[in-house]
Amino acid sequence: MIELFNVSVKIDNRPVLNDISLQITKGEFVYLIGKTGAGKTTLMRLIYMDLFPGKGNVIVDRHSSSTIRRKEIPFLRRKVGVVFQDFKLLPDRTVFDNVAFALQVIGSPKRTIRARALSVLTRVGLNHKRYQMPHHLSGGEQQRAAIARALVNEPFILLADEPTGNLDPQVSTEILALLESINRSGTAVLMATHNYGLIRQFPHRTLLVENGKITAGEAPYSKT
Amino acid sequence: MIELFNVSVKIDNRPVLNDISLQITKGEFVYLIGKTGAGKTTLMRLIYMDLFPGKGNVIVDRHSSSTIRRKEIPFLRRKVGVVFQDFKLLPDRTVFDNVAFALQVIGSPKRTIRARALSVLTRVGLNHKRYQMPHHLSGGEQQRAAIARALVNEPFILLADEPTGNLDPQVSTEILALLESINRSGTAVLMATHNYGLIRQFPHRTLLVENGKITAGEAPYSKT
Amino acid sequence: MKLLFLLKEGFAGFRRARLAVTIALATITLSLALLGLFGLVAQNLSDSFQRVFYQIRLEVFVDPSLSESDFQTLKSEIERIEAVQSAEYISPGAALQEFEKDFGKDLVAVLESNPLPPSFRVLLKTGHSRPEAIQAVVRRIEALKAVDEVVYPENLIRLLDKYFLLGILIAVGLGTAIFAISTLLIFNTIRLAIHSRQRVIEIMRLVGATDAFIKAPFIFEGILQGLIGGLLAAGLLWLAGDLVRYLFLPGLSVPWLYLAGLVAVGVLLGCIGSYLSVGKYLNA
Amino acid sequence: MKLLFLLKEGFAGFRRARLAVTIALATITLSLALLGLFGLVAQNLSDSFQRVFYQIRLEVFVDPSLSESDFQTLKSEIERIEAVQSAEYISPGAALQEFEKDFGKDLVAVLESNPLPPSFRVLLKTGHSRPEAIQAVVRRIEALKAVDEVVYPENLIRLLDKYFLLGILIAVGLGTAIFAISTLLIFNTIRLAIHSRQRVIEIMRLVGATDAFIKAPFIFEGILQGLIGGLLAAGLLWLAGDLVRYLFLPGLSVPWLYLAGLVAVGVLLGCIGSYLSVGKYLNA
Ligand SMILES: Nc1ncnc2c1ncn2[C@@H]1O[C@H](COP(=O)(O)OP(=O)(O)OP(=O)(O)O)[C@@H](O)[C@H]1O
Ligand SMILES: Nc1ncnc2c1ncn2[C@@H]1O[C@H](COP(=O)(O)OP(=O)(O)OP(=O)(O)O)[C@@H](O)[C@H]1O
Ligand SMILES: [Mg+2]
Ligand SMILES: [Mg+2]
Repeated sequence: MIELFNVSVKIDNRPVLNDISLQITKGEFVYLIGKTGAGKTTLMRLIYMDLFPGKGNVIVDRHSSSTIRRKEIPFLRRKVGVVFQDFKLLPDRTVFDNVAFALQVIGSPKRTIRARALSVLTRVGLNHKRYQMPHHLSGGEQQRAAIARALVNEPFILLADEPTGNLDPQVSTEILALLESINRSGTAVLMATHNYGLIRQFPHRTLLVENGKITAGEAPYSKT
Repeated sequence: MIELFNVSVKIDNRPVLNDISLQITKGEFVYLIGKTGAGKTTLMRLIYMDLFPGKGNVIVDRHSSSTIRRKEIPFLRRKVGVVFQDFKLLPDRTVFDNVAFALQVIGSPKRTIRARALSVLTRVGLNHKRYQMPHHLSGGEQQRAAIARALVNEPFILLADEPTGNLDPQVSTEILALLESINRSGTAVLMATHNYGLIRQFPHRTLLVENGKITAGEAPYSKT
Repeated sequence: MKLLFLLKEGFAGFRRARLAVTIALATITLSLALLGLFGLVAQNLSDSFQRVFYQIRLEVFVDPSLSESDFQTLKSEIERIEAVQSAEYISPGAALQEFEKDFGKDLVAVLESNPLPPSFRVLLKTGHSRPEAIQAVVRRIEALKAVDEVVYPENLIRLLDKYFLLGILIAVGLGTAIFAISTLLIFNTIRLAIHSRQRVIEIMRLVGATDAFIKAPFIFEGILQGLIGGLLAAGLLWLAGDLVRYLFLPGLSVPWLYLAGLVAVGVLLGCIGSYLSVGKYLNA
Repeated sequence: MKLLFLLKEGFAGFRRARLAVTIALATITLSLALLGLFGLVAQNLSDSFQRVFYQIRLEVFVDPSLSESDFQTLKSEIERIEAVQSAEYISPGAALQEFEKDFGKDLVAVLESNPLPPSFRVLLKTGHSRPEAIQAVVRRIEALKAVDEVVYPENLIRLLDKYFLLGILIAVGLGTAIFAISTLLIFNTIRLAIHSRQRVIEIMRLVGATDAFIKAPFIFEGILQGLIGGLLAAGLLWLAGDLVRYLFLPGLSVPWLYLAGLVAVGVLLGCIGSYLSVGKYLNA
C-alpha cells in the first residue's frame, strides 16, 4: 500500500535519504526511530508528497510520485492523516473548526461534520477546549488537536510525527491506546517517536533511520 | 532569588494557578512536572513576566511583579534564559543570527557575539547548521537552537519548557548533562518535562503542578 | 461547494485576519474614492468649461435695406440650421450702444451717422465648438442671401480648442495614471492581506484541500472587499458632492450611474486581485 | 546602538520580509508618483493659464492733437508704472486696419474719415491679473494727462478670474485629497508590512529587547523605503516629464527642487508611518 523503491532525497545538495526501499502494508503499525535530524520527518513528507524523491519512486495507494499530477495531490492527502511535528493548526480558527476543516475539505455534510468532530475531540480528551483558539492552548493540548484533525476523516494511513512529544506519560499512553484501536479497525499507522519506553509498552515493527538508510531496528534500552 | 507569594492566575476567567507560594534559590536545579495543561508554561510566563498574577506577587531577582515598570521588563528578561516550548525562533534569520540576537540585545561587541554564539552552538551540537533558516531544520535541531539562544548570554536562571520533547534519548541526555554543567557554574535551572526517565537519571528537586497547586513531587515510576 | 459555505467563509475572513482585511478595505475605499473624485472633477470641469466658454456666438451682419418681414424670414432661416440655438436681431442703434461701451463715448461722438449695419447675434448649441464645425455653420449662414458677413473670434476659438484638447489629453493621462496606480495599490494590499495568511493556505494544502476549495473563499472575500470598498467610496463621494454643492458649486453633478460604475470597478478589482494573489501562493 | 548596526538591520529587513517590503515600497513609489504628478500638472496648468490668458492688454486712447515727442513722453510715463510691461503706439491708420479686420470692409467703406483716435496697446506684466490690480493700473494711466480713456475687457477678466480662483480651489481640494489618501495608503501598507512581522517583534520582546532596540531598525527601514520610493517616484516623474515634453508640451517644467521635495515627503512619511506602526505592536 505504501512502497518506496530505491528512493534518494537530497535537500540543499546534502543527501538526507539514500537509496531506500520500504514497504508498509495495509493495517500495519510501524514505528520510526532515529536521531534528531536523521530524516524521519523527511520520510513522512515523501509519503504525503510534500517532497518528491530525487531518485526512485514512492507509491501511496494508487498514486506514484513519478506520475502523480499536481491536481491529484489533495485527493491523496485526504487518505493520509498527518500529525505534524509542529502541529500546523490553522491559527485563525478554533480547535473545532480546525478539526472540522479536514471534513469540509472532503465535502461532508454539516451534520456529519459536527458529529464526527465532536466524537474525535472527545476521544483525544479535548472536547472542553473545542472553542479555544490554538494559541490559547498548552503545548500538549495543541498536539492533541493535531491528532484529532488527523484522525477525523478516517484516513487509510496515519502518519504521526512524534505525536507524544508534548504529552505527559499518562496522556501519551492513552493516545497510543487510541492509535492502536484505530489501527485495529484497519488504518495503518507510521509513528515517528523518540519515546522508546512507549515502543516497549506497545511493541510493533520498528524502523531505524540512520545515515540516510532505513533498517529494521529495535528500541534501545537506554536508561530514559 | 525567585519567589512566588500566594500567586493566583486566572486565564479567561478560569483559574489556572491557585494561591501558590514557591521559592527557587540561586543555583538550584528544579524540575516541573504535571499533566498536559496543568499550568507549567503558565508558571514560567509568570517568571519572565509575560503574564502577571491576578493575586499575589512574583519576585525575580530584584524585580517584583506588582511594582515592575514596563520599561524594566526587557532588563529582567535578559537575566532569564527561556527555552520556549514552541521554540519561538525568529523565522526571518539564520540559527546563528537567532543566537546572536540575544547578545545584540544586551549590546555585546561584535567579536564577543561571534565567539560566544559559535561556542554555544557547538555545545548543543548545531554548529554545522548555523547558517540554516529555522524552518529548514528538523524539530530537534530547532529545539537545540532554542536552547543555544537561552544559554548564550549566561542568564542567572534558565527556564526550559520541555526542552527535550523533540530530542532523541541520546541527545536528551547530552542536553541534560549540559544543563547540569551550566547549573554547577551557578545558573539556576527550572525545567518542565514529561520525561520521568530523565528525572530519575539526573535527580533534582521536583515540583508537581496539579489542580492549580504546586507540591513537592516525585517522578512516578510509570512504565514509559 | 455551497454558496452558503462560501458566504460564511468569505465573511469569516474579515474576522480571521482583521487588520489585513481592514487595511485592504481601506486601500480599496481610498483608491476608488480618489479615482472617482478625479473622474467627477474632470467631468464637471469639462461640462462647465463647455457651458461657459463654448457657447459660440457669431455676429451676422446683414443688408441694411431689408424690410422687417425679411428680417423675420432670415431669422427663421438661420434658426433652421441644426447647430444654431437662437438668433437675436440687433438693430444698428443697439449695436451702436454696445460699440460705445467698448470703444468710449468720444469715438462715437466723432461719428456723423451710425455706420453700423443691422445684425443677428447667433448662439450655437453647446457641443458645436470645434473650429471646423463652426466654419461649416458660418459657411451655411454666409450662403443665405441678404447676409453680408459673419464675424466671430476665430483665433480665440482655435486657441481655446487647442487648450481644451490639451486639457482632455492631460485629464485622460492623469486619469489613466490614477486608475493604473489605484489598481496596483489595490492588488498590492490584497496580495499582502493574503500573504499574511500564507501559512493558513499552506496548511490547507497539506490537509488535502483542492486549489479551488482554498481559492473560492479568498476570491469571495476579495469581491466582498471590493463591494464594500466601492460602496464606501461612492458614499464618500456622494457626501463630498453634497458638501461642495452646498458650499460653492451648486451646479455640481454626481450621477448615480457613475457611482454604481465605481462600485463595479471595486468588485472587479477585488475579484481579480484576490484571484491573482491566491494563485501565487497555490502555485508556489 | 551603532549606526552601522542600524544600517545593516534596516537593509536586512528588505531581505527578511521581501514581499511585504516590496509592496510597501511599491505603494510609496506609486502614491508619491501620483501626488507628484498631480502637483506638476496643477503647477504647469496654472503657469500656462497665466501665460496665455492672463497677459492683460489695455487699450489707452489718447488725445489726437499730441505731438510725436509727447507720444514718446507718454509712452515712457506709462511704461514707468511698475505693473506695465510694454506700451506700443498704435496710429489711427493701424487702428483702422484692425477695425476693418474685425468688422468687415463694408463698414469701413461707409466711413467718411478715420474716426479712430491714436492709442497705446499696454501689456501688463504676468501676475498682474486680479481685477482689482488691473483697476489700480487703469486708474493710474487715466490720471496721466493727454489720456482720454482706458478700455479693457473687464467683464471677461472678472469671469476668468472667478474661474481661475475656482480652479485653484479645485486643485487645492484635489491635491489635499490625494495627499491625505497617499499618506493613509502609505501608512497602511507600512503597517501591514510590519504586521507581517508581528511574531518577530513579539519574540524580540520575549528575548529581552527594549522597545527602542526593536523600533530603531523598523524606523530606519521605513526611512529607507521612503527614500527609495521617493527617488523612484521622482525618477518616474522625470522620465514622464521628458516624454511629455518631447511629445507635445515643450514648455513643461519639472523642477529639481520639486522632485527633491517629493523625496523628502517620502522619507517623512516612511519615518512617521513606521514609527506609528511599530508602536502599535510594542504597546499591545
Ligand atoms: N527545508 C529544508 N531545507 C534544508 N534542510 C532541511 C530541510 N528540511 C530538513 N532539512 C534537513 O534534513 C535533515 C533531516 O531532517 P528531518 O526533519 O527529516 O529530521 P527528523 O528525523 O525528523 O529529526 P527530528 O527528530 O529532529 O524531528 C536535517 O538535517 C535537516 O536539517
Ligand atoms: N492565552 C490563553 N488563553 C486561554 N487559555 C490559556 C491560555 N494559555 C494557557 N491557557 C490554558 O491554561 C491552562 C494551562 O496551560 P499551560 O500552557 O500552562 O499548560 P502546561 O502545563 O504547560 O501544559 P503542556 O504540558 O501541555 O505544555 C491550559 O488549560 C490552557 O488551555
Ligand atoms: Mg522530525
Ligand atoms: Mg506547556
